[in-house]
Amino acid sequence: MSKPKIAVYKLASCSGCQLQLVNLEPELLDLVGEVEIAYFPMASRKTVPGPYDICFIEGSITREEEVEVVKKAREDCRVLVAMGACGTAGGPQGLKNWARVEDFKERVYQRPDWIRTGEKSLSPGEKVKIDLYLPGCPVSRDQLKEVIVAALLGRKPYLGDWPVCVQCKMNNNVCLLVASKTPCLGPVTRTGCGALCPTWGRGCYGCFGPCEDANVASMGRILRDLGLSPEEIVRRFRHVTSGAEAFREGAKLYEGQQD
Amino acid sequence: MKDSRISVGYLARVEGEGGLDVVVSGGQITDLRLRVFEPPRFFEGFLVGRSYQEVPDFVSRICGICPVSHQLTSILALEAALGVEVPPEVTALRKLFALSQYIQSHALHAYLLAAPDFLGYPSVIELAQDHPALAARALSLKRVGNDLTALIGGREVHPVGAVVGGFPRAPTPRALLAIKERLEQARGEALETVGAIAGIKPPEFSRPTEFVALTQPDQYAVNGGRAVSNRGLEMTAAEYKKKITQTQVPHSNAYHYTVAGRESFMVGPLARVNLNARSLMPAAQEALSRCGVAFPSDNPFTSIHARVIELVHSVEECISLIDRLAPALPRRGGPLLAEVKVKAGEGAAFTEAPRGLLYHSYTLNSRGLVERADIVTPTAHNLRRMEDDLWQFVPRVIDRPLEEATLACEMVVRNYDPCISCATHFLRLDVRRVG
Amino acid sequence: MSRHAANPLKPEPAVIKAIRQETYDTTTYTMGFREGERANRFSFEPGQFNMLTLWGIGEAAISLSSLPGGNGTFDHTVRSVGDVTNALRRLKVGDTVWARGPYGTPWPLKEARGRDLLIIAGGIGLAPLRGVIQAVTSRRSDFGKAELLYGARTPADLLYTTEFDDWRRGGLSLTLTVDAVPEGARWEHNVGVVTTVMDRATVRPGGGVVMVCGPEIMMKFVVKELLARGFRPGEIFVSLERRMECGVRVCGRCQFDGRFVCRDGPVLPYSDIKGRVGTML
Amino acid sequence: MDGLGERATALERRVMPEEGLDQLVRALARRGPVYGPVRQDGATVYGEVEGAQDLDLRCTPFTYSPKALLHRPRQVLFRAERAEGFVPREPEEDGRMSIIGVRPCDMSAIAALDQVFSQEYPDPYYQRRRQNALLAAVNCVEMAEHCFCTSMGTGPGLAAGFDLLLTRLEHGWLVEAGTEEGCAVLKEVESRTATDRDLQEKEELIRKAAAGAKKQLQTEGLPGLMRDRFEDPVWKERREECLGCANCTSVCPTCFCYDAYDVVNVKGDKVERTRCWTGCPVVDFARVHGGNFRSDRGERFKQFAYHKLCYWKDQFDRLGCVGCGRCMTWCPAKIDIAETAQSFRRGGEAR
Ligand SMILES: Cc1cc2nc3c(=O)[nH]c(=O)nc-3n(C[C@H](O)[C@H](O)[C@H](O)COP(=O)(O)OP(=O)(O)OC[C@H]3O[C@@H](n4cnc5c(N)ncnc54)[C@H](O)[C@@H]3O)c2cc1C
Ligand code: SF4
Ligand code: SF4
Ligand code: SF4
Repeated sequence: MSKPKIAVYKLASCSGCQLQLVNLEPELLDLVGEVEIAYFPMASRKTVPGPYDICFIEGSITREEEVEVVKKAREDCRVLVAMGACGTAGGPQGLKNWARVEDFKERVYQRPDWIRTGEKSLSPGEKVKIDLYLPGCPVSRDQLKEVIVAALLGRKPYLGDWPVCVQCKMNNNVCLLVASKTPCLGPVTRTGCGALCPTWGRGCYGCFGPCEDANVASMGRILRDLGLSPEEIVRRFRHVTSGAEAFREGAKLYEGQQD
Repeated sequence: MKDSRISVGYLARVEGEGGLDVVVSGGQITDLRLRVFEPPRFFEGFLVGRSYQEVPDFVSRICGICPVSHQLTSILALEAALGVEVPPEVTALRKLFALSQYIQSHALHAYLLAAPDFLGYPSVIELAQDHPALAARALSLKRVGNDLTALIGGREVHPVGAVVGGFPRAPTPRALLAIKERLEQARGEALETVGAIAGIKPPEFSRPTEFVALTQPDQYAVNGGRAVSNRGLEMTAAEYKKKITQTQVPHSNAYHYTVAGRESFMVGPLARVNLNARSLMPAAQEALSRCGVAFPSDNPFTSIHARVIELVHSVEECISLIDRLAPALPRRGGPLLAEVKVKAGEGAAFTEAPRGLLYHSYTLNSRGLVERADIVTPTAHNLRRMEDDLWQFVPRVIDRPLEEATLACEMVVRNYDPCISCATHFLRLDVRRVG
Repeated sequence: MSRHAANPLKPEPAVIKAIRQETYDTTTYTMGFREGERANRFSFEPGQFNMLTLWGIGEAAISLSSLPGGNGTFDHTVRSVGDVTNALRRLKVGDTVWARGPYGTPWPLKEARGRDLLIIAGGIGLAPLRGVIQAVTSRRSDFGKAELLYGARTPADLLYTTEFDDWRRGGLSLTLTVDAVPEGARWEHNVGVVTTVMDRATVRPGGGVVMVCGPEIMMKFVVKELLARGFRPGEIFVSLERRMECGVRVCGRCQFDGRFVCRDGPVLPYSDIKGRVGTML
Repeated sequence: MDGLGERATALERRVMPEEGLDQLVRALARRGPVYGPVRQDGATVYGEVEGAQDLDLRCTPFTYSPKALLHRPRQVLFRAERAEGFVPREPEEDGRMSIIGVRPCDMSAIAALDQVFSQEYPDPYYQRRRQNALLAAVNCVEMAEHCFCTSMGTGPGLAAGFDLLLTRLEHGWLVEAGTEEGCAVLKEVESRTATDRDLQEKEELIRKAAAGAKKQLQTEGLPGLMRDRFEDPVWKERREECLGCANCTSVCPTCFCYDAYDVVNVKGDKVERTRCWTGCPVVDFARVHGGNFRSDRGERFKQFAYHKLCYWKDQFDRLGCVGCGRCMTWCPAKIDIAETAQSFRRGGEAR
């Protein structure tokens, strides 16, 4: 039996998620023994034609051409995995969805007319069917490995969609939200990061996106009780996963509200 | 190859999306473009209106390969704007943080991106089959760098441990000393890397270049300092816009930069080693004399030599930083933070990212919200130089078979270890006030 | 604290001796433990279950779907719905599965002795009852009436169809029904959910035991009908399904009200469920 | 384990000076690692301690329970390798350890966990940690805002079950040893025999602490009352507030539920069967093929409240709540199950 083929595509992104694949160092050589890296421009000049067994797609769609990349990826691949905050919720560049792109271009470029970019930053799932979303900014190495291992074994990956708080307590962290009134999105954010921010002494900023059934209304009230202004609450929900539905909802609850 | 076209649709083994087009007609290059089609992500745009506290987390996302550099540069610029003074432990820990990323990034480039070119493989995967020990060394070096980044910042990509003012949770002395043992092992691996590179003869391609790098009197400059060049440029971050000129070209989503009134310039490891060799750690200076190349060097193909010299330096300096830091840190970790008072202000900062000079500058309003953000990355600084190199280099390979010529051109680009995602985030020009 | 038995979470190797495809998504495996005294004699009662492990895939609770066989063999009938159940399908005769058990409460076969027996099953819910049917048909004289009402989604979803004739010969009366008959399929029996054939049962309240197993929503309506027909809660037994990680009352996942389904169940008299919260019943 | 006013079942009672605590910790440290409450980020969590200077033995609402030391948040159950035919191997046993600073309510919680993990099929992982642990408890001489141990009969004084029991007197520490091992440790510490006055002082301190209880939950007939109020509108309010974050179950010293999964290496030839904490507030908790028995957040939260204050009685013939107040202290939404249950007594509604 030939080895399963893996492809890695990139759209608008920072490449951090792809790098996490390379960061699997301890098992990287084992990995290339088990799978064929068929298309991965960041790591290899070699291109093996599809179809591919697993395809990771990093980044969000910001231009027409990228829609084509996404469609091709869908055609070429058996299992299509959208990675990262970009691939699951539009990424940091998704923040432009709440502003006028022309403003941004003018702010950033002398000749905005030479810049080619679309109005919105969309996650690939808005254009094609995605088989698995792997959130995180960047995706966690352990989860990335689990996705590959699970695909090789023919089972679902064990990712855990529960809130960051669950992991935070397993880490024996003191809850910063309660003990020091530090704004923290842990209760509504999906874990996978290992409860990183609270473990490193700061509030979670939601880079893995919302957990299942996130109660953003209650979270918003808690932040308000801590003294955050509506504008600050909107900013918290509109971070690198601003495109995720629950966080969109959370932001909407406070958008345009006065102090 | 009288009339032909070298076209690399998608440059492999570089970070981000770029391509290359060279049109040769009658034996002459008639057109040459290094296209950057990595879509722009408008970081400077959406940073406006965000709190200074959020900036390091956002700018990190400009680049997954050098997130630490972006975070630290923004922190230094914001601290300049807010007038924050940090204790020496914070400064030392920041340098350790930055160097950890040098180890990771340089090992990645030397072994995974560049070595396959020199040894004739499409990627490290094929290379690993013939040279397993070499691959194992590469990965072990990279992992030490990554683990040190993660120890300080939580994870290797987009770490969370550094904020304006310092570190909310410094690593424990015990954890630092544990990783120091691994760095001591890495020292040997870094030296072996120099040995391996010394055996590689770079293509002959020397050309006069203006090299720009940070310098500090007492150490190998990484975070902060003055930028200087071998042609007499000297500037602080605050003077950057007076001394560096920026132009936009239609074929690229990235700006081009020149020294005001002069030509393109080069930043990165080669510039640093050329200008600051005397500040390298002794072991790195030793290695320098054995690496098969004489520095200062005008040959861009010797960038890889400079990079592995810096690998040795970084490992060495990390060890010595840990020796200094460990006794000064609290036993159970805990915060290492200077007080931050929010006020309006403007600040700029330079750091040396693994790929070279990185510039951030911000204006904050009285609520600590960003009014203006400027970010210029090393790859952006180098882009014009890369094109210039290609104009010079292509005629030498123009008579070789297309395949070979294309690979040679790609190698010219990979010398710079370009980070294209980084390069597509640029200066804003008109200052518009918000908030 | 001093009882220090062998690790109850540790599975033991069992070898697959035979595989029979029941339907497009359901398979019966006959297995036997590979080592130890249980290799030749594995005792359990119908209604109980094992936890089956495939290393690297996970563990799942699966009912024993037979009476103890000769040479210590036992059957599992498995519908592929997830990780372990799908991976099982990839195995061949001679392959090893890791198992621990038997766990849980059995069907009240002893109590049913000498009494009428009404079995109502839906879909894969027939699997845990097959052992009961084997017991009844092989010791027919021990019981009064024996009736099975069995419903599935379509004719293609019916389990154990090749055994139906044996069961009939063994004195079991069978009433079959399906929710729907796809075009072109042959079907001579009832169409409709299982409650639509409940009138055909002749077992009456007071004289017998009713055993019900199927999706919880199906059991809800069946129990409702039974109660309406005058069956007492103590005569009705159901088998519940819950998420289980341990099977031995520690992982907490199978709780409803004050019960652990893995140990207090899976087979429970309805009288023990009635009025409790946390089930549909 | 009702300690109030009762005489502790001690083999030996001694009083050590203030500095004795440090000697005690060091004596314990000679037997293995010592864990105790240490300050961290404005609260106390169980961490490894080297001497008395690391310890914070005050009773504050911000103290985590020692549950994690016995029922590990993450525990490898088996390692299995293809090369060995996947015969599962249990991880190496941990050695002797001491836990110091265990509160009376937590001692009651440990007794509850002992019950959970030593039923028909005793759980060897918990049992090993438990048997390896020397428990040095400490009586409470003050009660924090959310404590209601007096209602649950679990504190503020402890009567039995300890190896060592400390009480902070005005001058020094009263140390009682409940086991031979406790006595042996006590021998390594400078101390004098306790007098009747010392014991009276202890009783008095505990009585005073109990009198200071700010919170109450009447437990008589509580399970029945809870059942009657299963559909009470107050649960709808809780549904809106609850985040489903499982902080309550994580900090609760008696919550024991877990999830199990296999961690596999890239080559697929090494497997670690692992279990980790989970709790009923998590969406995934009751998911099965074809649905979820508690897909509604409100039902999930109720499972927590009802398990503690109602179902546990059926399961283990006691309540699952020891009155430590942690779930309400650490709930970001400040949901207070005790106050909710107590409000049923008043017929009214409250948090
Ligand atoms: C006492 C008892 C006896 C049983 N007897 C039998 C039997 O005889 N035969 C039989 O076939 N089954 C039986 N079952 C059912 C069987 O145990 C379950 O179906 C079990 O989950 C199958 O394990 P699995 O690993 O194959 O599926 P899993 O991978 O656990 O998946 C089970 C189902 O849950 C869904 N699921 C899991 N996680 C998620 C998620 N995060 N999001 C969405 N959906 C999810 C899956 O899609 C699937 O539908 C019994 C159950 C019990 C409790
Ligand atoms: S999700 Fe984050 S880490 Fe991943 S590519 Fe996007 S910005 Fe980078
Ligand atoms: S009750 Fe509180 S702590 Fe528990 S899950 Fe709900 S919000 Fe979280
Ligand atoms: S239910 Fe709350 S108060 Fe009761 S023992 Fe658990 S955490 Fe403590």
